[in-house]
Amino acid sequence: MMRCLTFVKAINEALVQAMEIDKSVICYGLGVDDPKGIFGTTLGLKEKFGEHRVFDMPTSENAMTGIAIGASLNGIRPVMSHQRLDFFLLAMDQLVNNAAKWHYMFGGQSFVPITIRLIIGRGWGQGPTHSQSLQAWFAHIPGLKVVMPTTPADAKGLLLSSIFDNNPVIYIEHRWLHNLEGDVPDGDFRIPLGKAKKLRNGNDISIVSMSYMTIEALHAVEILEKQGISCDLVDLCSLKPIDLAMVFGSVRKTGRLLALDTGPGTASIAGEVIARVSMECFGNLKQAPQRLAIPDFPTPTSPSLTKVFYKRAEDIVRVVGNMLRKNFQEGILGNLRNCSHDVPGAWFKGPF
Amino acid sequence: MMRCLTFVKAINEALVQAMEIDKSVICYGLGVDDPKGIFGTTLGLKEKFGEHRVFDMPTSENAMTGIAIGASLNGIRPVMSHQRLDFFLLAMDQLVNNAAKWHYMFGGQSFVPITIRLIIGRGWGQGPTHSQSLQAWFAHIPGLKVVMPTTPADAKGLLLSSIFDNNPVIYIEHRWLHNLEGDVPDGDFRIPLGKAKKLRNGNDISIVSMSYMTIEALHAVEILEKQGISCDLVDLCSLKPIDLAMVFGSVRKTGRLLALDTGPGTASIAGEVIARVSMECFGNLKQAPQRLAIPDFPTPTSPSLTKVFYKRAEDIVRVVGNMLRKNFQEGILGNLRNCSHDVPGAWFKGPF
Amino acid sequence: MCSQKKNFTIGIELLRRMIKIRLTEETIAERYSEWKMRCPTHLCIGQEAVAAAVGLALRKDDFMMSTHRAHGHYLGKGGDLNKMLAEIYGKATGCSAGRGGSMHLIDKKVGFMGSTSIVGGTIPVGVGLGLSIKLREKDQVSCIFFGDAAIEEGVFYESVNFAVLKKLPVLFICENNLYSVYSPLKVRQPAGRKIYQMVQAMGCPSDQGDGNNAMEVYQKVSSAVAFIRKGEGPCFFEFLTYRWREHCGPNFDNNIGYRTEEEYLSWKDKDPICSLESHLLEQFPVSRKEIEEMQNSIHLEIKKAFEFAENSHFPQPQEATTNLYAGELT
Amino acid sequence: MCSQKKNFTIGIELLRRMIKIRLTEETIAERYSEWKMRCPTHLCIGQEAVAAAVGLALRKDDFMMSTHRAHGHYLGKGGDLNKMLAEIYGKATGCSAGRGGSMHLIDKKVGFMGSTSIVGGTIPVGVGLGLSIKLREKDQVSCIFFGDAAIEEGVFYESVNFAVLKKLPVLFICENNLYSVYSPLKVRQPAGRKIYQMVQAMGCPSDQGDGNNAMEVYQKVSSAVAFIRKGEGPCFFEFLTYRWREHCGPNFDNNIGYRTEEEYLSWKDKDPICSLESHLLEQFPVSRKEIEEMQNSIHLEIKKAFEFAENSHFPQPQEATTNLYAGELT
Ligand SMILES: Cc1ncc(C[n+]2csc(CCOP(=O)(O)OP(=O)(O)O)c2C)c(N)n1
Ligand SMILES: Cc1ncc(C[n+]2csc(CCOP(=O)(O)OP(=O)(O)O)c2C)c(N)n1
Ligand SMILES: [Mg+2]
Ligand SMILES: [Mg+2]
Repeated sequence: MMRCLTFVKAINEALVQAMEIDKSVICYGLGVDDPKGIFGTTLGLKEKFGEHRVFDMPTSENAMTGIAIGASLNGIRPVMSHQRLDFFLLAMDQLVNNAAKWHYMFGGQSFVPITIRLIIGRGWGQGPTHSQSLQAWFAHIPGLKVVMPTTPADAKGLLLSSIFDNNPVIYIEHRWLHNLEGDVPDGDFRIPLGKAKKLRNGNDISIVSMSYMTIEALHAVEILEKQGISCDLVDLCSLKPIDLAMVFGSVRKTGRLLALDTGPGTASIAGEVIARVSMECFGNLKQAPQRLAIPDFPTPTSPSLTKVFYKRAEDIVRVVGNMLRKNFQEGILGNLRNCSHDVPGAWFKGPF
Repeated sequence: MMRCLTFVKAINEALVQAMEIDKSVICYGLGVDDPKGIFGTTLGLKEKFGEHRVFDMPTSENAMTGIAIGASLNGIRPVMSHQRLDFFLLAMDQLVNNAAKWHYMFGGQSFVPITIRLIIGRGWGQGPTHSQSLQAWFAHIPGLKVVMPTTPADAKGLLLSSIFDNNPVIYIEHRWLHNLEGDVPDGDFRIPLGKAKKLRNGNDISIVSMSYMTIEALHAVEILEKQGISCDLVDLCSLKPIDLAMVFGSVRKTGRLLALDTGPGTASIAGEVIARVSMECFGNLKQAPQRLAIPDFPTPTSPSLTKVFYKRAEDIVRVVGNMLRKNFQEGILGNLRNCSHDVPGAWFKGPF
Repeated sequence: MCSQKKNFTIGIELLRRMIKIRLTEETIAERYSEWKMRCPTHLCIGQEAVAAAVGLALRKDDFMMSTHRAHGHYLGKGGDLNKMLAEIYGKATGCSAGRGGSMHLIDKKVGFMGSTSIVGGTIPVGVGLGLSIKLREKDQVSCIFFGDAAIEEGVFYESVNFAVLKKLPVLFICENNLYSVYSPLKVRQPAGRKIYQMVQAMGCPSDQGDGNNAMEVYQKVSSAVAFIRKGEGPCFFEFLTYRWREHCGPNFDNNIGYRTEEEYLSWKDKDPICSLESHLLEQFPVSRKEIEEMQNSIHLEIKKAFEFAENSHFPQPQEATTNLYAGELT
Repeated sequence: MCSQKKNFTIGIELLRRMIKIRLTEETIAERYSEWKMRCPTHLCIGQEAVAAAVGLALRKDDFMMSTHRAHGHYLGKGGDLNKMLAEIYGKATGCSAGRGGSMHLIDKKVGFMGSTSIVGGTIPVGVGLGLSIKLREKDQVSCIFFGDAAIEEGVFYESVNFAVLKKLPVLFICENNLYSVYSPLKVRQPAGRKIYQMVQAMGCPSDQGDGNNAMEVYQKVSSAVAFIRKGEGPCFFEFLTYRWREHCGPNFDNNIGYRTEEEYLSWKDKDPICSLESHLLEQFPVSRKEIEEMQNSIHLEIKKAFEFAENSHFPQPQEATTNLYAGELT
């Protein structure tokens, strides 16, 4: 049965179901059992499953990652949450030198079924150290899986699959998706890792996107539609393994590619998509592929400085227009936003 | 004056000269003052400059990076060395959240002139945790500079420039270059950061490479020459800022691109080169660009397993041959190597 | 008598700094809902004593590093109020030109070398400043502020180890306010283990003190600073204190359940500003009226600073993509 | 008498394990220059007592994690010699199928859950195993070996904190051999600070012991294991020991200058194997001949193991790019 849920509630439901299905699933992280429950995603878990399976932790990101690895070697399935991806930089040694390699380097005898939830901030002065989008880092490391759900249904389906996958999975949530609503199937609903989703069908250009940028892309596609441009919109969902088959299929149809990214451009996922398309679908490309990512700069804090820094539907429309040599008249964007550029919606009232 | 020096000696000379030029330069890291002196690169420094400026350290990679940052805020120019890049994964928080952003996020008032030397291992069972090539990670982070010298002269010139640059520079050495010999200018010889070098001129294909892969590429170019294929060989030297102008110029001439990398392909520097060339020189490309990188797998240890894992001149020749649809006869490689594939040369006798 | 006079001067200066911190923070809290300060903001109301006393015990050319909860430390050290508020408002005149926000403050003129938002992240940076002082053979001190949660980061331990090993001029100040966001100490650190005792065992001289008693903090820290300045190596203090308002943002949140109203009230009873006021009124020739005048003049200063911040212009959006790298310097 | 008999059995078994470790290592050293063992190899000759005694004090189903210097720990816990040597030779029959080499050993049959090469890297993993034991309500113990340098990594401290906080069944064993590669303790840790005392102050019961006295190590560790098994939380030991040969590789290197020949000789005088032999010969009904027979049979076992390793086939080069991810499991 479908119900309309927020992204947050969908994650919460996935966690509850995973913990009901398998008592070896545990859930920890700073604040998982506090009154806010990681933006609501972990609310009620401790009451349901007890303090042995759901617990707060010391501010020790590196050790707590190694502890997840160790527990997983003995059959536990830890889900660890970080309120910002940036904090998890402390744990790269455990993630990269241990988690990612353990199954491979011990000849396939052990496996590390851990899920690490990372949240990316945006706007409201999140600034240089609360808004980094480092999915390209994780995707660069052999042995990790990386997912970035966009819709509430994907949030649930990918989280359940991540938890029951036998490999370390980096599950990246965008803070601006948390309040998004959408239909979510009930029950043990899983979406296979490694599959992209076609969100819109069109013939003029392929837009390949991920996470929150897909929301901006959806707005852009709608506006472009009205201008007679039809877009194929691919939401990657999984970044590693990555569903290049769907991307290639789309580009073979449209002959044009715009790759979006939530992070900086250099050595990004958007760059990888462009590289692979250029390598594999060169003959299908009608023109140079393009990339729209944030600048190769740290994220500034002032709302004035983030105005053109973050990329939005407007930017996508502009780039697509340039690629297709369309001159749009002023005002085609209409009344796209009813709130300031640095908040996800008018409902938002700081401080997070 | 030019002298023939090893890569190791060139680094050593750069360190000595930097410390002579500016007494605020200090040098530390595990083993910098031990009898082996980081493969010989730091030998004699302590004797020359004293134990205040040249010292060993606790195995505390993260704090010692933050300490370099703090010291640099008060005018010190620390050079920190790690015997393997892999160990530096412990310090990503300090590097990315602090060093890379400090100048920007405090409005340009402070700067962090630190140089971090990282050594990449290869062969002789370096395996999963002693051979990682993570230059793409560093290049992905705005605010860092990243260099990978290939020749002894570049090793010296880029190290001096790195030390006197006012930004955090990641200086990556490949272990298999350490014994390479070449002409090195004496004196305060600096090579500007951000500039690539054209090592061979040719018209059929552009090979873009870095660090040790450039040595393999030089062999390949020679073999290909004999087969009537002339290659333009660009050694990137700096990965961030990256000299795309030279890459574009080369591709505009040859119309073909093969990008090499010492690391795994996904979201790599080679991928970035392909993406940027596809975006900017699409009209010049005669065929799909190609990438030759190590597989998206952890590095195995057994010499048997590294045989086809690492890429070599043979592989470059094969890929270029395929791209140009040439069928080379057997044996064109001649007697390329006089030693096993897992050592840099016949002189090598483990264990490092 | 001489020392009595000195104590009086110190007491008055401490009070001035504490009131300045308190009133600034309260004005931020009051005006936060205008939604013009658009960044995460961590108030230190209730914790002013440590900030003021440590700031006063240090020289202007001593260094200081701080955390996400930095306003008090910044002002205690003598940081520029106008620039701090302008920074929180995201203005070009902000101390970090609008790039850093409340969590990234700097005022190098008074040795405030930076605050950042990553728990524990500035601890090694402060130790590095200590190393630079030693290398340059100066008699400065590098002071590092952090909370009780920073103790849990491995980098804290690594930093203390190095500071002790090299006998660096570092003053570690742990403000133990019992919580990390909504998490009480007991879910993060072993019951009964005292932070300052553990640090002592790491080889660093350490002590604990009442973070609501500004005079005590000042005395303890001053003698440690003298010790450190002599080249005797680092010292560590744990000061017990309490944050009155929510972790991040302007409100009170004792109602949401992670701590009790009673606990809050018991700490509020020990209000460091009231305590110092009473102490001064009792022991020294100062009247309530004089204190009120002090308050009024601080009020005025703060009012003007908010005006400065509000009236300053925003940086141009395009400036976001300038000055990534530091260039050649003179 | 009964305990006397038990001590005899234990002494003999300790000796057997130590000799097995020593002779294996010496054979590796001897044959390393054939250049068939093509990976970095860290020998533990001189340090056998701790490895053997801790291994013996644990049950087969107890877990163990180790470091780059893992051969002794692996064999002490009862790990498969054939598979270890085959791994060092890079063969498909190796315990990690040739993917790991000397620094990445595993034998899950005897609870040896893995060794890795990053200093301190397996400490939290071992604590995680401890957490899993507690969650599954078992009475196993998770033992973690590490060197004196691992103490300097923040992750060590974070791991101890968590183990104490959650009272996890973890046995921390620090083999303090005074050096990290060529770096003596004094350039890495404050003079006079005792590691085990610092750990005590972190809240973890701890003790120090003579790492050359296998019987003492066994007794101390055994009672700690009983304590841990009862659910009383973690324990920490620092055992003083000495690596006889170079840090990495088969040779002696006292000549290169980071330590003195005298220091080496003074530790060699305390050879843990000779000491235990003498002790057994003096105190128990065992003859030199019987010990020699034991040695001979171990020699034979080792010879066969090397043959096994040498005769095993290499993995196919193409296997390097298989089995990246773990699939569905039963
Ligand atoms: C590495 C890291 N982990 C988590 C966070 C999230 N966080 C922000 S403030 C804070 C609380 C820190 O508590 P404490 O150090 O006691 O300082 P206080 O807020 O009590 O002043 C946390 C956990 C962070 N900023 N950095
Ligand atoms: C994080 C990290 N830093 C540095 C190294 C290099 N390294 C390999 S072994 C070793 C010495 C470790 O000393 P210790 O822990 O005392 O163990 P020992 O070698 O003495 O047995 C070092 C520093 C490493 N492997 N990992
Ligand atoms: Mg606190
Ligand atoms: Mg040691």
